[in-house]
Amino acid sequence: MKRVRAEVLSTRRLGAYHSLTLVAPEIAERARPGQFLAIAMPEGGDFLLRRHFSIHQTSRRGGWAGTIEFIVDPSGPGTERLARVKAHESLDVIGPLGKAFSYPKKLTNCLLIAEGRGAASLYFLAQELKARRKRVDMIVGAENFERVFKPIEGKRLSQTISILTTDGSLGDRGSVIDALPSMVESCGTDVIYASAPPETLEKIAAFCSDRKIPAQIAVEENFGCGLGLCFSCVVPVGRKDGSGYDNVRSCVDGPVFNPARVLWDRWLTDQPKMLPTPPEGLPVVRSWPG
Amino acid sequence: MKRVRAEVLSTRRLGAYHSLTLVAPEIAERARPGQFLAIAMPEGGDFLLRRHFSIHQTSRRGGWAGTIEFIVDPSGPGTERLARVKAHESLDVIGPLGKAFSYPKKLTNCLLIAEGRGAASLYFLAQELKARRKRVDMIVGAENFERVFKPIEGKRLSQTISILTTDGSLGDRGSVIDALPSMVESCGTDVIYASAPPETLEKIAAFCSDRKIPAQIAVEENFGCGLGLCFSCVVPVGRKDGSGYDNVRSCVDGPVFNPARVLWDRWLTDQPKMLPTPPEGLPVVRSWPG
Amino acid sequence: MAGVKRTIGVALDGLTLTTPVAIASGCAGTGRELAGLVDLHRVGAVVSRSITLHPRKGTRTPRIAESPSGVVWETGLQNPGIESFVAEELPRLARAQIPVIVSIAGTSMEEYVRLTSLLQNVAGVAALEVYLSGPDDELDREVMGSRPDRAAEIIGAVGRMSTVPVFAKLPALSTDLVEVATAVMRAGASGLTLLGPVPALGVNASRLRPELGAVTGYLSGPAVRPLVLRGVFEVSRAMPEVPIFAVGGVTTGEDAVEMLLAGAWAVQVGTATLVDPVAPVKIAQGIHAYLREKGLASPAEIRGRLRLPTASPSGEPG
Amino acid sequence: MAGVKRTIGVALDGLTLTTPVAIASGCAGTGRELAGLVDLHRVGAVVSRSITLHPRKGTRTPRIAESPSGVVWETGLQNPGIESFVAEELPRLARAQIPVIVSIAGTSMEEYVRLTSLLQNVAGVAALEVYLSGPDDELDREVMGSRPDRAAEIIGAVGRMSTVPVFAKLPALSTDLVEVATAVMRAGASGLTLLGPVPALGVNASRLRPELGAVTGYLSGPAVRPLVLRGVFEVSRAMPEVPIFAVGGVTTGEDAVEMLLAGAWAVQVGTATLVDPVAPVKIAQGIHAYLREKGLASPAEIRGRLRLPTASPSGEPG
Ligand SMILES: Cc1cc2nc3c(=O)[nH]c(=O)nc-3n(C[C@H](O)[C@H](O)[C@H](O)COP(=O)(O)OP(=O)(O)OC[C@H]3O[C@@H](n4cnc5c(N)ncnc54)[C@H](O)[C@@H]3O)c2cc1C
Ligand SMILES: Cc1cc2nc3c(=O)[nH]c(=O)nc-3n(C[C@H](O)[C@H](O)[C@H](O)COP(=O)(O)OP(=O)(O)OC[C@H]3O[C@@H](n4cnc5c(N)ncnc54)[C@H](O)[C@@H]3O)c2cc1C
Ligand SMILES: Cc1cc2nc3c(=O)[nH]c(=O)nc-3n(C[C@H](O)[C@H](O)[C@H](O)COP(=O)(O)O)c2cc1C
Ligand SMILES: Cc1cc2nc3c(=O)[nH]c(=O)nc-3n(C[C@H](O)[C@H](O)[C@H](O)COP(=O)(O)O)c2cc1C
Ligand code: FES
Ligand code: FES
Repeated sequence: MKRVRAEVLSTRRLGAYHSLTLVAPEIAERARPGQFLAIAMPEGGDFLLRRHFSIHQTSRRGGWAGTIEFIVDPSGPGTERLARVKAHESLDVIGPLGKAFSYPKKLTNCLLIAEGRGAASLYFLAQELKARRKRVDMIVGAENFERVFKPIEGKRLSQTISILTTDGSLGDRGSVIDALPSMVESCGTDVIYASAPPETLEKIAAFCSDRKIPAQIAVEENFGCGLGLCFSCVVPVGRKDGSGYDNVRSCVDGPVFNPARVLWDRWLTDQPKMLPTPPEGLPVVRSWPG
Repeated sequence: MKRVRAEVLSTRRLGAYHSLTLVAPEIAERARPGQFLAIAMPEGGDFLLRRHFSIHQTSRRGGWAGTIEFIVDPSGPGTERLARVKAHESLDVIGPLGKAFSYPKKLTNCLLIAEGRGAASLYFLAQELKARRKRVDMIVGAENFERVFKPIEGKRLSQTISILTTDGSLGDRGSVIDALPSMVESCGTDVIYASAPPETLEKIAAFCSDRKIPAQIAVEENFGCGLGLCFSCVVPVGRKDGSGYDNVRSCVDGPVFNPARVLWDRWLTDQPKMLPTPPEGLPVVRSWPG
Repeated sequence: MAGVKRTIGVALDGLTLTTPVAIASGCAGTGRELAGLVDLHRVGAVVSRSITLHPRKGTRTPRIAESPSGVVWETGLQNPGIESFVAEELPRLARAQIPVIVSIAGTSMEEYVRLTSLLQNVAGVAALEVYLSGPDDELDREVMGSRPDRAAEIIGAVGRMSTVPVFAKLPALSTDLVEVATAVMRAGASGLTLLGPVPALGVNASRLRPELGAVTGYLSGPAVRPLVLRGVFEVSRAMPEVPIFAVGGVTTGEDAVEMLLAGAWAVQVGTATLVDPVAPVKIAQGIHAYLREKGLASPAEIRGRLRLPTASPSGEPG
Repeated sequence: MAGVKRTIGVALDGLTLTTPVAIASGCAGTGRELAGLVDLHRVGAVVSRSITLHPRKGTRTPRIAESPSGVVWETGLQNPGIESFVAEELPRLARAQIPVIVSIAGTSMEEYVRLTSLLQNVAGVAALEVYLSGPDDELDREVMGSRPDRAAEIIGAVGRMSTVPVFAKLPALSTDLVEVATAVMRAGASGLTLLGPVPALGVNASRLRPELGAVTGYLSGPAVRPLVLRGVFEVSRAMPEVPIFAVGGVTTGEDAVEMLLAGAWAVQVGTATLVDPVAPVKIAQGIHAYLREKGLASPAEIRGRLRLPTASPSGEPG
């Protein structure tokens, strides 16, 4: 892991997303799919913490300085600010961070499931899998066509691909889960990789456990540091010996996990349910336990 | 007093200072010398309060939209930020605020004393006095030539002018106080106007009181609002009936005051003395009263 | 939701506001200045600067400085004293026909009693707000109202004499805020203003001196909002029926909604008013827009409605 | 001033640091992470996360969110428990050969006593920091150490048993911080860490929910600096001889100098370390640069040297 002040080589819009390419040879050399970068916010705004981005692409070719590309989904004040960063500015970057996806030794038919910006790391993974002569199939989903990440690249990288959008504006109408059984069937899937919002990951985990398909998923949690210092980013993971679970830091022990070991109920439920609009009569919360 | 979102028409550097000209006809119409503007900081920085600037110049000519010019002395984070504002940006401005200098009815020979950025409002005053057929003389001082505000304009506006710098890089070496007695003598000064740091104003006040010369000064204090809402900006001013003093708000009852009524000892002393470098052994402050 | 009749008015035990956004104490001038800066009819209420029995000149300057997302200030409660206030400032404040809440500050029980008696049946006073963050000269303590017994004693006396609702503005640094809140409500307060200003110090490193002439002061502005939210949340959980003004760091409609969700009935706006005198109006509009977006009819419908996890939120043993 | 022999080391009653900048509790990982991120020999000390008697899994996520110039967080003191800490984490933290201050957190007197006994004569422990901001299960109070008597009782017991210096990290919201500070010093503390984390709540208005899984949490970062400065100033004025670590919002060398001027002997850096693990080194360099500019030889020469007005700073009667 390296810390550098990296020049922004180029930026471009990709539908709803913004791609930033940094000159960072030392990071590019080490980066593997599933790992992420911790980017300090440019000065002058009221941002404190770093923001974290999956590594989408590296280039170490020829005589050129190695570069690294990541994808910004402008979904809050910090990511909106970073989407406005221009070429030739420089950013304070730490990376590569976290555990990467591991490649299957024996199994060959890989199904990659990406929702929204989750495709950024999975396309990188697809390349590496193909370089290892694995078969790659994909399910790529999003709310609408603007949020389907580089569909043409997806097609190029995969043997077969199923694209779905919630509003049907690209591919089939539906979610990645809808295509899962038939894709697994038709592709003869041996192993599944996924990067998606937690609710989708939970469903994929249930499916894989049902069908006994080995899988790896990349999760997101609110990070304080991304460096293993603060224990902000934990995910409940069952111990190997079956004797309970630990809250492990997704920034150093993840973000890639075996979904079979994540305690989904504990991680996702008992959080207040977030309905898009409140029901007619909001429940009055009267007692305050503990 | 008006509140407008004003476009920045132009900006330029003037030695150490930056001049900003705003399109603000409603403010320009009303502005008089000694009054000030309250400028909201552009968004995106960690600035809360408005910054305050003397009005340097207005133009209401012909068919053009009225404009208003002020001078930024980049002396802290907020003024440094404003010095970087570019033409065509817009600023949220309230003005004109505060009491203006008043013009003498009978007396004719006016001496204007400006130190550093203080010249901004006094040049505006000089114009108005000349328009009223008063004689204007000036003493303009600063640390160095870069901080002497528009010396050529000063010469144009005054019958006689004395320019002084602390380092002697322009005009005589010294402070405005050094030139005061001889200028008053040679110009037959009837009335004095001054805008300068408080220590200089105190000396001018003592001089005027000694020589019984009527005077008006413009002061600066840390402003919370500049609008009369918060009582942050008070200056101790003796009551007319001699029965003590009041802490009056310099933003609404000033910034122009009669120096004879300011309680200088109370305003300036009993504040910790600010030495540029600490003495060899700093005094240990042991007891903490109250 | 079409057809919902939407109001942002709010009734706080005898004090009715047309918008749940008031201007906080010490940030409303003398009744002369605001009229030219904002359409006061669109402001829920104005709290006067804190008024003492005798005139006070206040502390030395500088009285205000910036800090990260905040300001550090101390005016020393400069004010003309209750008599001059009632004669001159109050009628001007009351002229706009919006509720005027008079903030009173004493350094002893006697002073609070005399202040209250001088405000009995005075026209133009909609409510009293009792400042309790100043020193207690009688008991020789730094803060008048940070202990439940003393706070209750003062509020009890004021409440018994007052002819209008009484809000207690509780000191920010209390060992047990909820206890103090409970005690003053039992003693007869109509409601609470949470929190009082947060004690603070600004230091200018390059000049080796305090930022303020008074040396120490108080922290206001967005920086303190999470601290205020916690105070409002804890008190409103303990006493959901108590009207609460939340004050500290409210700058936007969204900030105000956060306070309402945490349990506030209305908010007060200080620092943001100094920066933008129209802020209290914009904040009310922001609340209205939020209600419209969520299809809700009034601020009361989000009050205290923060969605909480169903299980215990405390840390679990390993 | 040429020829001044300049040091930024500092001695705090039995704890000697090569720079007056330590990494604050909860922001130093498990002893494995920092070594790759910063040259630890240039950091004054490391405070461990708060260790409890039994392992703790901590609270639900999210555990951190941003607020104006700050962060709101709650981890629920996730830690492996004292035994596992001593066996695994401590040796790793101690490997860098810089002082390791172990933070201990209990919910009863018994827990503090057992924690201290398990740390007696343990190699690699330079000092203890006693976390007092958690709940007191024994007395059924929300905060262990915000009352002088209880805080003194705990610190007294820890101090009597400890084989290394003991620093008390005092809760941020106390009715009388100076009283608590005085009580714990009398009870045998070696020094103080001021302030403990500031209780706070983050609210997400658009989702109508708290920002944190634990609902309430603590506010850290630059936002709290003026509050911490005031605490440090008041306590150091009352007891200038007491070593004080200032913690809260220190991000730059200038921030650290402010704390020293207010009366701190050294600072701890939490949030800024999360953002930039090299911050503690840069801050020490900043202090050094300041001393050089002012021609001073050591941090002790600015400690508490804020220049104050000679007259009483309080408000004057009118
Ligand atoms: C391992 C990992 C990889 C990621 N990869 C990408 C990516 O490739 N592209 C992309 O656009 N985004 C990615 N994210 C999410 C991205 O980090 C957050 O969207 C971003 O931090 C939100 O910041 P904000 O200021 O825009 O939004 P806000 O929601 O306002 O964020 C406020 C605070 O919460 C934290 N936060 C909020 N949401 C998240 C989140 N989902 N993950 C982590 N911290 C969060 C922020 O860091 C910040 O401190 C990734 C997150 C993680 C953990
Ligand atoms: C009536 C009046 C007229 C002024 N005219 C001019 C002018 O024409 N040109 C110019 O460059 N400056 C002028 N100033 C001073 C200018 O307002 C301050 O220099 C500026 O506010 C400092 O902000 P800062 O962020 O750069 O510095 P900082 O010192 O970091 O300011 C921090 C805070 O202190 C306040 N503050 C600090 N110094 C002053 C000060 N001297 N006056 C008021 N507030 C202060 C700021 O408003 C801010 O809230 C005037 C001030 C007043 C009161
Ligand atoms: C300049 C200034 C003066 C104030 N004077 C008073 C006062 O006299 N009485 C009072 O109770 N609060 C006073 N306050 C505190 C405010 O009423 C309010 O509680 C605090 O500023 C927090 O709100 P804010 O973040 O919206 O400013 C003052 C605040 C400021 C900034
Ligand atoms: C994520 C996080 C975890 C923390 N954990 C602890 C802890 O276990 N024990 C403790 O005493 N303080 C803990 N703190 C508080 C810090 O030690 C420090 O007191 C506080 O953050 C203020 O300093 P800062 O502004 O430099 O962060 C934690 C702070 C953060 C941000
Ligand atoms: S984000 Fe800080 S430990 Fe993972
Ligand atoms: S600056 Fe607020 S009253 Fe003058």
